[in-house]
Amino acid sequence: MALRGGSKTYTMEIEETIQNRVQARDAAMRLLNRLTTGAAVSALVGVGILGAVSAHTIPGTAGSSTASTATTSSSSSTTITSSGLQSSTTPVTSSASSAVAVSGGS
Amino acid sequence: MSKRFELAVDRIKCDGRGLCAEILPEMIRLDSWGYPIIAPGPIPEHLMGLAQRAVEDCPVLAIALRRAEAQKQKA
Amino acid sequence: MTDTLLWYTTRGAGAVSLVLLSAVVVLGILSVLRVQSTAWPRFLTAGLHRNLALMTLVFLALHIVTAVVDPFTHLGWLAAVVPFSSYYRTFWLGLGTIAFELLLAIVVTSLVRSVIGQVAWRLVHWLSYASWPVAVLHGFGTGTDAWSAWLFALQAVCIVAVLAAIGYRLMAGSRDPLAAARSSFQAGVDRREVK
Amino acid sequence: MGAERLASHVGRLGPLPKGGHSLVELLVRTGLTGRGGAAFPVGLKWRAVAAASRASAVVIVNGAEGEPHSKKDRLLMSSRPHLILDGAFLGAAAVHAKEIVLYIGEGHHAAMRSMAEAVAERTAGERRLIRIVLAPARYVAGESSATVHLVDAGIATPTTTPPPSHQRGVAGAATLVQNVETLAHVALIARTGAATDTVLVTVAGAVRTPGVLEVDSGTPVGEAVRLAGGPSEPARALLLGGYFGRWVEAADAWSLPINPQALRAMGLSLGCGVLGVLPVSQCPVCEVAGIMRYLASESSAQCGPCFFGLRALADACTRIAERGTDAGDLQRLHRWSAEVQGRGACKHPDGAVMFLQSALKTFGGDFAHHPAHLRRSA
Repeated sequence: MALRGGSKTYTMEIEETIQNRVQARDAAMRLLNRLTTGAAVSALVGVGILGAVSAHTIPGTAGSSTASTATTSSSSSTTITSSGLQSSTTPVTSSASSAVAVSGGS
Repeated sequence: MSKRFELAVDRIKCDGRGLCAEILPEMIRLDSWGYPIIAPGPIPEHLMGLAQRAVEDCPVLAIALRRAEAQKQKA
Repeated sequence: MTDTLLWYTTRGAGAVSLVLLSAVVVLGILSVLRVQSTAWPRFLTAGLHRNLALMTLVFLALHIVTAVVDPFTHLGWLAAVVPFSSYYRTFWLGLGTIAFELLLAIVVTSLVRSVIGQVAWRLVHWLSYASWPVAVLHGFGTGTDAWSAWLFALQAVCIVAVLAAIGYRLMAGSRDPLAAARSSFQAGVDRREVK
Repeated sequence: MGAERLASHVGRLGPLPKGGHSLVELLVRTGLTGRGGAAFPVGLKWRAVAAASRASAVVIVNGAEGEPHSKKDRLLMSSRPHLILDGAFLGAAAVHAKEIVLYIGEGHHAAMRSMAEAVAERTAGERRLIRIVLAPARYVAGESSATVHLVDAGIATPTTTPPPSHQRGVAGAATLVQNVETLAHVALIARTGAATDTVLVTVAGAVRTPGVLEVDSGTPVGEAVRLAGGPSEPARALLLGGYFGRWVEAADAWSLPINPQALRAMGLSLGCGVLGVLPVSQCPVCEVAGIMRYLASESSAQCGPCFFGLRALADACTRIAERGTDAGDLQRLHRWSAEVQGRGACKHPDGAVMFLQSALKTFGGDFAHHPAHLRRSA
């Protein structure tokens, strides 16, 4: 008899918690979608921002003309490793650009 | 009728991660120790999507869909 | 003009991919640790882990495609597939290729996990611990000039996050509540050597 | 009471008859059921293995006998080894097996020796088929998927079913796992063409001369207890079928027929043939608590519901035994036993839970009004 009564209240408990758990599931599913969309948007924005930062920190700064001349000059001499060429110019601008980096990052 | 499925748990693989019960509370609850208790019978049509999700999301591949008919023949 | 845009996109997408990949690794570890709360069920961790992993592939694709078509670097498609085959920064770029291919293997096996089985999937998934550091190294090596300061800051954050997660995992031990009892029982009924 | 030699075995019963397909149909007709505990119809099992065999089946002769009170399998192995081997060869022929594995409990030394000697007396062709494997002395080691797992991988733990062993067993081949007593019955049925009319039982507990008896099928339980010297003190209840069996009040128990089919029709089971007599001097609650503790400790810890569920049930039983009845614990016993049922890869949790449920039914009053004490079996 204890069993009858016990199991009955127990099933009622279950019915109630199912409702709560369904709601929790739906909320979490919505959260998952929002977080995923949010991540996608911020990643796209991130590409833009970081691309821009990268443009600013390129030696000789933002001027796209300078950058494109750099490309043409290097493409004419492919055998020379361009990394060596670029790194030699860094010391001049590095301290200034890292300051930009810090402010941009915050 | 022939497309009715039910959920089957591989009890040895199952290590009580509980994702299935979170995803499909309509049919799955956890016992006092965190292991799933599956409601008997075929999965209602409107829950099939979630059931599939529960199967795919199991971190240890311990839960599967199987034809409800096959079970009936056995029993 | 388009050349430089490509170049910037390559770098931006690369950095974003690294952040995403780190997030994926951290989420994967949190999954194993069974982290949860009422508002944050475990399937949310798993779902985010999967969604961000797929997203990482998309941004990596952007990173690679823009790098390959960029006339400045003269990479060619071969370099994107075969590690250490580029003239441009052979070693560091090769690392990127390796990291990408490992990641690809991890994602593809995850998509067909039910076909290849849990054991094979898990073996391949352990490669995450190889793919991520290789990707970080690739970032260090190819990050040019002052940009590297930016990248460095970003990478530092990623590295701290992932190392913290790994440390937490190592400290936590196995989260399978049956593991200890199971292995001690099996030790008692293991007759492999007698056979 | 040594082991019967081949010559006297053949002299007594005649040579091994041809079996094959007609024997399978004969077994189906006689309705012989397995004597290891599960009471699965033998003919149907053989038919299934034969169908899945592709001439590469394996026969496992199950002499693990992990049931704590059962002694009949080891007695049969140490006294009538050739009868068992006959059954095994008939089985191998019927299911087109390429191998016979004698799976013997590693503690059953006399049985082991007897079987090995009997094998040595057989022809070279027969000997080539046979391999002897020792079973760890654990309760689940005799479970059919565990026997297959030991032969296959060297670990006697149950594996996930389906597929059942008779479809995919040793090395993926169809495997016939059959208890030794069952095979002995087969050897007799093959010779006579009729159902056997005896049953082996182990009478244990509060009787004067506990031990193994061969009784005519249908003999009342009370008669078997009398043959075992009668109760050594007034009996309270009978545990029919071992630890996976059912409790029956002594007053109702004595008239029960020792016949697998008849008992099954009454919702009972002869199981592995253990008749355990519980005396009035012993507290049933404490006895049940002790057995539940044992069954919990014999879970192979592969399935959570079995490992944690049986442990929690044993804990609750022990609490009632030690500290007296608690309404909450009693309710938990009912709820958890319903929850655990059917949620293991093998039938271990089911067996334990059915044992407990039968105890709760038979000793309902004792569980409801248990004083605080714990009397282990004296």
